[in-house]
Amino acid sequence: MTDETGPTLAPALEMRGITKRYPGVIANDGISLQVRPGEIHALLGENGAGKTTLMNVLYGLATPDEGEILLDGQPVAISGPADAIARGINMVHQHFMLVPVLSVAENILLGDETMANRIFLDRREARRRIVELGRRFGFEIDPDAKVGSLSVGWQQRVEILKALYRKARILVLDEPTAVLTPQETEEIFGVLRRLAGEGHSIVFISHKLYEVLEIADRITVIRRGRVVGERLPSATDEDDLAELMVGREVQLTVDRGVSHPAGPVLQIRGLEARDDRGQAAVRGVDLEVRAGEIFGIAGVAGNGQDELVEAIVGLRRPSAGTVSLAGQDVTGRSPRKMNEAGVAYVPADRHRFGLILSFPLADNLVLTSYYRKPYARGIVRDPKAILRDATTTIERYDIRTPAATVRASTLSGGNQQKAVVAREFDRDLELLVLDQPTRGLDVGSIEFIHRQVIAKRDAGTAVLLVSAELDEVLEMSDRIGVMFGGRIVAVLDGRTADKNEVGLLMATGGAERVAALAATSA
Amino acid sequence: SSSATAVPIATAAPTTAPTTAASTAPAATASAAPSSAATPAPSFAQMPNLKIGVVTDIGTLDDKGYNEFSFKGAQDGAIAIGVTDPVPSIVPKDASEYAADIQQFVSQKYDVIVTVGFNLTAATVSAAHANPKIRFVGVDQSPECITPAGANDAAFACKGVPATALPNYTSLYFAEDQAGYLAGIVAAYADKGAPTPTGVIGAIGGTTLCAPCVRYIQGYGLGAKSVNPAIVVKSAYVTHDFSNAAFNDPAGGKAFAQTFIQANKPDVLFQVAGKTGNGVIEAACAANIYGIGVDVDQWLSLGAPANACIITSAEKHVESAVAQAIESIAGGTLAAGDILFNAKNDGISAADFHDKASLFGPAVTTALQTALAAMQAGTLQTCPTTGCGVYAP
Amino acid sequence: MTKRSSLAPNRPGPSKVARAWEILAVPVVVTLLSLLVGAVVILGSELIVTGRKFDPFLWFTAYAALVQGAFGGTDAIVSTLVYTTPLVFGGLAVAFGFKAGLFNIGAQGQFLVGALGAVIVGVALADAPAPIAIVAATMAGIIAGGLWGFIPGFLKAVSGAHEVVSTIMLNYVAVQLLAALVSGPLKVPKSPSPVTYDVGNAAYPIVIGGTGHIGIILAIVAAGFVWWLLFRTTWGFEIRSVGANPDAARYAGMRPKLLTIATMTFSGGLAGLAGTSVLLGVTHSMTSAFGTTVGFDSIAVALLARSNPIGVVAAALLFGSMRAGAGLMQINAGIPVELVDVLQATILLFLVASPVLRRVLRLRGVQAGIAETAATNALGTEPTD
Amino acid sequence: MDLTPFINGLYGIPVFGVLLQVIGYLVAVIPPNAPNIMQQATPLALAALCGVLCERSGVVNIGIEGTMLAAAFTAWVVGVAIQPMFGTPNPSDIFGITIPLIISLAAGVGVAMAISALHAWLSISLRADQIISGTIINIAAVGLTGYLNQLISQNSPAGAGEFARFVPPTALTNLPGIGWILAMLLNQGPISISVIVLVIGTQLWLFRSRWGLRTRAVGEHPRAAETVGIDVIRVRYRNVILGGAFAGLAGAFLSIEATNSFQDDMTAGRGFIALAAMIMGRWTPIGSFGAALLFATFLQLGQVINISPPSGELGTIMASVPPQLFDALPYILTIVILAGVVGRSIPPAADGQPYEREAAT
Ligand SMILES: Nc1ncnc2c1ncn2[C@@H]1O[C@H](COP(=O)(O)OP(=O)(O)OP(=O)(O)O)[C@@H](O)[C@H]1O
Ligand SMILES: Nc1ncnc2c1ncn2[C@@H]1O[C@H](COP(=O)(O)OP(=O)(O)OP(=O)(O)O)[C@@H](O)[C@H]1O
Ligand SMILES: [Mg+2]
Ligand SMILES: [Mg+2]
Repeated sequence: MTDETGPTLAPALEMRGITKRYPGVIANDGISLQVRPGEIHALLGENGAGKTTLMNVLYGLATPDEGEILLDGQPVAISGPADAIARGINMVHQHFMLVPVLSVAENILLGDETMANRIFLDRREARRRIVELGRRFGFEIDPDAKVGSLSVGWQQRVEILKALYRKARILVLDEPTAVLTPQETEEIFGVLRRLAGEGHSIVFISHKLYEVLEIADRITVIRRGRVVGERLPSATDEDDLAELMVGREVQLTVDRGVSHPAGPVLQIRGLEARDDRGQAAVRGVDLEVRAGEIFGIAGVAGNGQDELVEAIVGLRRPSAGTVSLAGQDVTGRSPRKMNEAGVAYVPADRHRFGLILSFPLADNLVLTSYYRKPYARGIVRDPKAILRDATTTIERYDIRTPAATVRASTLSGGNQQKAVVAREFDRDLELLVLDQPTRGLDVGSIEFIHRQVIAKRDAGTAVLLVSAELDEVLEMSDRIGVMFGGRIVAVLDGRTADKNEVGLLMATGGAERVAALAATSA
Repeated sequence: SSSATAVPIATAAPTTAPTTAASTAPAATASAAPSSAATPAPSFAQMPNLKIGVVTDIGTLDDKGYNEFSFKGAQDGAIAIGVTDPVPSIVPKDASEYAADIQQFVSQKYDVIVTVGFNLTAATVSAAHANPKIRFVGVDQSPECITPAGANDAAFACKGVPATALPNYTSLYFAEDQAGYLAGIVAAYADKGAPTPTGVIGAIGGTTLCAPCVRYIQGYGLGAKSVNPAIVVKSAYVTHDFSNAAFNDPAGGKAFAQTFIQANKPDVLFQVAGKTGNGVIEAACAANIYGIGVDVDQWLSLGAPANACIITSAEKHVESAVAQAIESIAGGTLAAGDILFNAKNDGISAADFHDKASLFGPAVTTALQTALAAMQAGTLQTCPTTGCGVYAP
Repeated sequence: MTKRSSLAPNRPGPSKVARAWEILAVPVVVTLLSLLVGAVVILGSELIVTGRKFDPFLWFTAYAALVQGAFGGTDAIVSTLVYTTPLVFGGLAVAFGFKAGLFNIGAQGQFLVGALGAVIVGVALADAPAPIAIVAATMAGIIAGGLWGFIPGFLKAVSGAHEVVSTIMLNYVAVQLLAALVSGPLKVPKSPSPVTYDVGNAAYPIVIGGTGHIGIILAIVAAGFVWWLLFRTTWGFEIRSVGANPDAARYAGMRPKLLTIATMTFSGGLAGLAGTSVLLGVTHSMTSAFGTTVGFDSIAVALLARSNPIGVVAAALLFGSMRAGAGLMQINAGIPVELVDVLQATILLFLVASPVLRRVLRLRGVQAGIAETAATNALGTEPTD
Repeated sequence: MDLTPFINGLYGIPVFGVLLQVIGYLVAVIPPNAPNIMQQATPLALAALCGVLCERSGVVNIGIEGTMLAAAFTAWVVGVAIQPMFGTPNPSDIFGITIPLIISLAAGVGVAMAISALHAWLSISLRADQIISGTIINIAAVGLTGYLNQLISQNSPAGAGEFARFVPPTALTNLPGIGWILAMLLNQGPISISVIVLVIGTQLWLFRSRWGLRTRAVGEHPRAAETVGIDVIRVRYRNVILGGAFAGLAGAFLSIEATNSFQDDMTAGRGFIALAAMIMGRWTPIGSFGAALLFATFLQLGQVINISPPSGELGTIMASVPPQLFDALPYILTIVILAGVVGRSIPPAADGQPYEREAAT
């Protein structure tokens, strides 16, 4: 590879005046962007700013209404992903583009298969190549594992390997670190630096400002489809970037105040539960959450948090152990019973569990109370009461929507999450269970939701907060449990816990590491 | 007018009555006899151009069976009496349609409505009761039960005499057992003459629920045994319901027949299963055994090469029966009540041997003639005294 | 499902005529095109058939007869309504399943078993006072059909057996069950062929014309009831929730398995009512040839109506009128009844292709075409847990 | 509790005896009827292959029934039309092949592929509801074939004949143990013999070839497939149209191999049963074939019981139940197996969902 870092060289990628309109939205409004060879270029912006759209345009997944793309100074028309790949552009997508039922090797090779002859695949050669590729970048990966059975962190690695396999000159990574631990993130950063050193150009998208400051050579910030600024990491800081992104000053850290925990509300003893495939996912959890405190559970996604939470709220039958609420045994009670006992639950996947996207917003706001007064008399629903309360809820929680009668699917992600929060928070609660309450949201929405949670805590509700976002757990929790391999491996004080220590526990399970590893690999 | 050519069935009808005792379900015999004291049927003799319509049973017009030949018979009859309009037909899609389809012709002021098949009995009787001015002819709808008032008798008490109470309704039915008997005689001789006789002959029916099918096969067995008392007659029915498989599934019929042949090793196979039965004939030919057709001369209707192994067919003359009925209506001579078509009035027969004639010696012809004569004399039992037309495993 | 923006650009309001055209264009053009295709089929087939005089206006004769047979006079209209009635019940049954994400191909079998239930009780109570006999026989039909729907629902909930498979199989079993009963215990002993006794007093009274039985009114009531149940009750909300997102329904404290069973049972009951209405309203007794095409026609009706109960009535009326007119079409034009199937298929086809039509007609209104129903959903959705 | 041994003692032995008789009966009747079983399984297996190909790529096809029917009609009617041009048939020794027969077969398969292309266009390009599209095909096929058949068959024409069966050497079919299996697979016409080849081929092809890998990816996660440069639309079109060829073979089998005739609605629901087989076979070619074979075995068994009922105790028991029970046997057993053994089978994740290129994530 030639030495081509000189500033006089043409940019490896240049996008000029890209405009992309969607019905009712201008996603990109004349965006220009230059990425030099060997540069890691960060793209920042709040949710819906148009980052992904811009990259989709580059990758041929979206056709721009205006503007042009130049590669090495040459204007090109990119007709589709196949074309983009052929031109050396590759993308790690914000949402996994993996086929769960296919193996790691099949996923990586898909579209660019190793062939034994014109028809059949050469599966041995495929395996060999994957293992070799993994080794080169420091991942020890089983090419035959089904992707659906991998943890999220490993799936992310597969996504990156997929892009690396295609020998990209320009590599786009859209929020690749959202589900990774700090250690895993470092690992990926190492790979990125190495690639950049080899002359590849990288576009890196993230909402985590400190990460951007750490890895990027240059930062472009966009807001509402327009470029609002360009920064060098050396000449900016987190507050500056946040303000640039949102257009106003943002409070980045939560003011959690002091908590006044009272008696225990949720008590869990020796809880065990299996995942959907029948494997032990929760392996004996003891846990206590007191009224008026936030108990945070930190852990890499896929260590049994979801199963734990589902076992608590009644969506999953525990295979052993007990759950009690305010001293009463509620093990195995139905979601309805738990709800009526004062347990609210904000699920991790709002599209799968939290909302019925094809239903009107108003119906979604009564999803857990539709059968009660005043929304129903006997079995007859009262649409007027539903609509009336929906209207006031929309106002109070500042849900941005043209009306209460539009389908929930037409709301933006942040507003959908607000709707779920509004529904679940809007009554007296014993216990509030939050699973990834701010996943994929921008700083403004996060701020809003965090405030609501603190308010609930202060009202005496016991809060169980599960998040893969380590910062969120550290900032919000009064106590922190680290979950690894289906067990709580440590409980720490939320105000004194050290980020690196928690990160290490999340990644390794600490003292129990050996035992847990043996158990997971079994 | 051209109605002069019509066969005066009315005069023949009373003489058919006694034969029912020998050939069909005895229960209905008494009431089935048409009464000569019947109220005169509406007369169409003066009408220049009769409007004739046909409602068939579910299925298709080209079923090579009741539907097709009843319809053809109506057309023949219409031509014979000089009707120039085409004879329209309605093919119902399901059983709930019968009444409505008959009503279509009623509303269009048709003079004669021919309905085909037992399943239409109730609808036809009701329509006849409600429209005394219209002449109804039911094919295969006998022996019929009506109330003294002339309405459909759902309980089959048979208190009413059809010919008296429903002077505008005539039902035509056939002695299938006699046709089957003749086919059985041929089958027994064919078995004797087979290269390696197994002493087994077979018959496959469409469904056990079709009484005429059962009669055919009952007659077939008796006929064969009359030639060779030691002969083994195996029979099976493709289904026990009225699904497609019964009469409309040649592929299924062929598969069924293959299994049958495999299990029973017959020398001759008699099909009584409509189009399903065409598959039976195919299987018989493929297995190098003889086949016997049903209803019409299938050697002719199937043609080469499908007819390669057909030695004869058990025929019932639906087409001519319906045509005669139409002609008699025009002539004003069609009696109300039931008319049985059997050996006496040339209602049934065994079809010609065609190219298989060389297989048989004169003995067969003699046996057939003897049997036919006995049937005409009313002295030959061609169906079991109890359970004629009723399937018994 | 595709999302569509509610933020459609504002345009100056078009004139009334233009608006009416926007709404009516597709149905009108679709109907005309279908008739055109039918005419082409008729003309083309005239060329194939030998031995008949070529009549260039045969298609007109046929259509005139079709319309006259369906709407020409009281008798025709009543006959249309009679044909429509079971299609309404059947269409409601299938649509109701779709709403819960279930594809009930078993309306066919449930129809038969429902009729069987009605005839058993109807015959038993043939001499009872009419109101009692009618209500009891109708209930029996609903329960019998419901039972036939309960089986696949239960199997799906308990073992995950796909309802498409089990309902197809149960259709065949129903035919056998019917044959076994009608030729066995239900058969009138003296009858030469299998037939049951008449239902006597349990027969539906005639309320319009010569054949318009009370089932017609029942069908309208049922459509209203199903609409009310689906959109105005908590049960309906639960059923629709399970259909739209079973995971969220479970999260919300609903019980998808129970609802699956309940929905299939109710759907079966409706299909059973279709059979009941035919038996008590039209045939009054059952022969072993008692069969139907209602079950499969109902799928088309439900799809055409996009699973909306009120739409079901309209779609059933369309199909029912074609069935009613088919008789006269056969009489006057000698056209095989199958032409009606061809017409129905082309109507559906052109409706599905209506996006293309809209482009051709330069219609701009954003309208969710027929393409958007819960139907396909029904095949993809699995019960949770 | 303690009554159990007593009850067992009472009923155990007779029940055991009848069970033995059942097994004995099955062993006695199944091998000699194996070729017939294969005959019944052929259209089901081929149609199920069509379903597998379509649904693996994410397109539900409930129009298989109609596609088969149209193919059966076309194969037959083309034979009717062209037979006169070729004079007296001169069937070849293998499979009784004649030129008109080959043309008929090609026509049947061609029409089925054309109909599948229509389904593809409606459901892939227009993104119509796939159930509706399939339903249209079913209704139109019944209507058009029935309509034309009414008109054409008024003249009772003869078709182009039918394919003959291969007669395997008795040395093979008499082999102990496996002879009857060889007879089952080989004592067949060309379409039926090809089934086993096609099933294994499709299995390999779906799970070992590039096209297969891409097909599965498209059926599971079309967007992921598109992001690696696969043309989702084209993959779906190809699979649906190719699947149509299998449905065409299934239809042609009915009208020019199993018999030489066409009847209205002669598919008699086989397309739907094939869908059931596909689901029971968990969307794999071999699984679907197994399910089709199982179903055909039950069907055959129902007929065998009909034709030669077992003797002894078992026969007495069987004679005491209505015969319709045995006709219903295949369907009841399918339900039992589905509910008891197969349980939940999970379709490809994107099955039935139209794919839109520029969809929001
Ligand atoms: N296919 C589409 N159809 C309609 N609107 C779209 C589509 N894709 C994106 N949008 C809209 O374009 C805007 C930009 O979205 P984009 O996904 O690019 O944002 P982003 O910056 O990547 O946000 P995030 O941080 O949430 O990933 C949003 O308003 C979005 O709703
Ligand atoms: N596929 C789509 N088709 C039509 N409109 C869409 C689509 N996706 C999103 N929108 C519209 O675009 C708007 C922005 O959506 P998006 O989810 O990107 O919001 P956002 O800016 O990311 O908000 P948030 O920060 O709350 O997530 C919404 O009002 C939504 O109605
Ligand atoms: Mg967003
Ligand atoms: Mg994005």
